[in-house]
Parts: sequence; C-alpha cells; structure tokens
Amino acid sequence: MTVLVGRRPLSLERAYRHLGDASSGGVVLFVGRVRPEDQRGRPLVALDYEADVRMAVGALRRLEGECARRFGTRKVFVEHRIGRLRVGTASVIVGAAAPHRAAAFQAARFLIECLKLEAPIWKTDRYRSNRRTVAR
Amino acid sequence: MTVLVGRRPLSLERAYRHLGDASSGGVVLFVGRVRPEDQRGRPLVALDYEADVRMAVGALRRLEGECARRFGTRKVFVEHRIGRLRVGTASVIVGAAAPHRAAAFQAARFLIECLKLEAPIWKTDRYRSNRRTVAR
Amino acid sequence: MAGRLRILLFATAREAVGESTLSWPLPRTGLTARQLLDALGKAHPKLAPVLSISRIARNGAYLTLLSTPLTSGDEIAIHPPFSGG
Amino acid sequence: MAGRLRILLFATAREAVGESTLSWPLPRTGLTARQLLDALGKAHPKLAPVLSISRIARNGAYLTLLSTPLTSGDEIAIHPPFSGG
Repeated sequence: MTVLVGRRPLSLERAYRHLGDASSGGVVLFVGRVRPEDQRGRPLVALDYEADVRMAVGALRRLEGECARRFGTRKVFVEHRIGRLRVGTASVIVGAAAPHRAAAFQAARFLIECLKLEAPIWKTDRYRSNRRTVAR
Repeated sequence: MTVLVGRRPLSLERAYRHLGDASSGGVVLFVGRVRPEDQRGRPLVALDYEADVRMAVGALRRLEGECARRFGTRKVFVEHRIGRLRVGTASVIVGAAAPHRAAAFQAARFLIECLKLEAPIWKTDRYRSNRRTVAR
Repeated sequence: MAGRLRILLFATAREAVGESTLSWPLPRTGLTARQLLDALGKAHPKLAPVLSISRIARNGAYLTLLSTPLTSGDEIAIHPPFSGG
Repeated sequence: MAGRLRILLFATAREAVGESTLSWPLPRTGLTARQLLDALGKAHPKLAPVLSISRIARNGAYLTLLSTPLTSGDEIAIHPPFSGG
C-alpha cells in the first residue's frame, strides 16, 4: 500500500513500481487530469488543489484493506498532487494489482470513486482573471 | 489510435503520451504481466508470445472505432509485446482516454477483453525444461 | 478550562475567512463544538453557510456529536464538501 | 491453375508441423480451402486436430466459406485459438 499526497509531479512509472508484484497478472492505473473547462463549460487556466493532508492520507489508507477484502488486490497505490495544476496536468493516479484483471479493474475504479467521496481534498477553479471554488 | 505489436519492451510513459489530449479528464491503463504459474499452478519460467502481426494490428485497429462509438473515447492505445517474456514482464498495455472516467474504465476493459478474443496472438508456456502451448 | 483552539480552514471555508488557520479562545466555562461553530459563524458571516454543509474534525477524527466539549490545544478542521480527484 | 500457396503456421499448428511456413503445390485442377486442409492434415497427422479448431485466413482475411477456391500465390494462415494478453 502506498498513499502519497504532495506537490511533486506524478509519475506513472513510480506508480507501477509500487504495484510491482510478479504474482499479479493484471495492473490497472487511472490518471485524472485537469480538464480545460469547468462544470459549466467555461475555460479554465488551472485548478488549485489543497488537502487536509493528514486526514486525506488516513482516509486513503483505510481503502487499502477494503480493496484487499473486496477484490483480493495484492497492492494498491494512490497519489494525489496538490498545488496549482495547469490544464492537462495529472492531479491523481490510483492503481491496483491483482492476480486477475477483473479484480484490478474493479479495485482501481473503487479507489478513485472512494477518493472523491472520502478524502478531504479540494479544488478551486482558476480562470484568466477571477476565481471560484467548486464542490463536486 | 495507436496499435503496436512488436518486440521492444513496453513503456507506460509511451502509452500515456499517445493518450495525451488535454480535453480527456480520465485515462485508464491496463498492464498485463507474465504470471509465475501456468493455469494448473505449475511454475513457469517465461511465456513465448507470437502473433500474426498484420492481422493482429488489423483486428486491434477495428476496436478503435468501436470504442469511440460505444464509450465516446477520444484516444485509445494498444501495444502487445511478442518474443520470450520472463515472469513479471509486461506483455500488453491497453489504454483509453475519455472526458469522464466511467467511459475510460469501460473502454480499457473492452479493449483487453476484445484483444484476447479477437487478436491472433498466442502464448506458449516455458518451463524449466519442457514446453506446452496454451489456448486461453 | 480556558486556553486556545487551533482552527484549520480549507477551500471555501478558508476563502470565506481569508485565513487558513485561526487561533480561537476557549472560555473558562468551556465550549462545545456546536457553540464554537455558532461563534465562528457570528464572527465571520460569510463562513456561516459553509459551516452548515461542512464536516468538523477534532485532532484528525470527525466529530459525530457536536455536543462534544472541546479542550485547550484541540485542532479543529473545517472540511467543506470534498472535490478532489 | 497450378502454382504454389504459402502456408503460415502459428502456435500449436507450427509446433505440430515443426515449421512456421510451408510452400504448398497448387494442382492444375485447383484446390478449395477445405481440400487444402484435408491434404495438410494427411501430410502432417499431428496438425489435423489443430486444424479442426483453427480459423483459416487467406491474404489477411478470414475465410468463412471453406469451399473458396484458392489461387496461386495465396497466403493461407492457420490460426489456432488465440491466447494473447
């Protein structure tokens, strides 16, 4: 289990290394990126992400055991980046490794859905001139 | 759309670059790896992969349009490695980028399931001393 | 009792107050979480509607009972609805 | 007619024959895909059971009718059940 919340750029190779386990035939990775528009279709420049880091890490760590119990995952990985992220930049990577692919797909989907519901992380839309915080 | 069948080592970063499209908020990647045991639980040393490359590429290219129609994907990526791959080595990467994550997950799953059903690619189990071809 | 609380404000709560942390006095008579939220909402009117939809954590754990009495040195986090991912 | 066909053998088909390609004579009287498969199975008895579960392609496209007459220079691929991924 690896859970990271911080400012450094995300790396798929790093995520994959953390999921390394020769007995897992399937690895699924999800990358979330900053989209070019807000929810009302207005053009964005960036999103500012912030987190209650201690509580976010705690919430995400609890998902590990849940994934192992529900899906039989061998390893899971969650990294969320915070700070100002420009359009197209990866904000989150979640991944799961399991002996079979169905479990890896289900676990990765579960991780990103639960992250959005349970991790105290927030984005604030940044436009060319003004600002607004969005709860999704 | 990118479809590759060849001998060079797979790269997640390369796959991700091919899926680059700032308007796609979600990217899902699946990596299949050589498992340490065959289907009967006997220890493997490697798998030898071979393909009818021309027909495999044709079959995989047809999946692109199907993914766009079914799931609204913006980009998809499929690369299958052939040759002798030792246990733990990645044999296949599929990926899909879509505006929303549900579609990206569905498309990536669809790609790997269809690849297994429709692409003329084969693996042969390699043990410490003997050999056997497995159809799965 | 007496002493101080540390308040951590995130996202819309931070924007409503203009600060990411506040140091808040704890009166001798004590204070429950509910009383703290009422006082914060009065001191920062723009914060009141955010508080009404936020989860409140004390020292890293969510409070389920706002009648919980607070203790000097407690760290209280105001978590508006999450929007990570 | 006459001429030759090129046969591509994969996986268990290749192992049954011991070669990955064969050059096969096309008689003056012609040959359908079905007749080719029968001849191949007779020449290579270990190949016969593989042929019975394989898909047959001609010049990159699967044959749905084994009654299709073959032409000199055709490339015939024998595809046992796939096992990629």
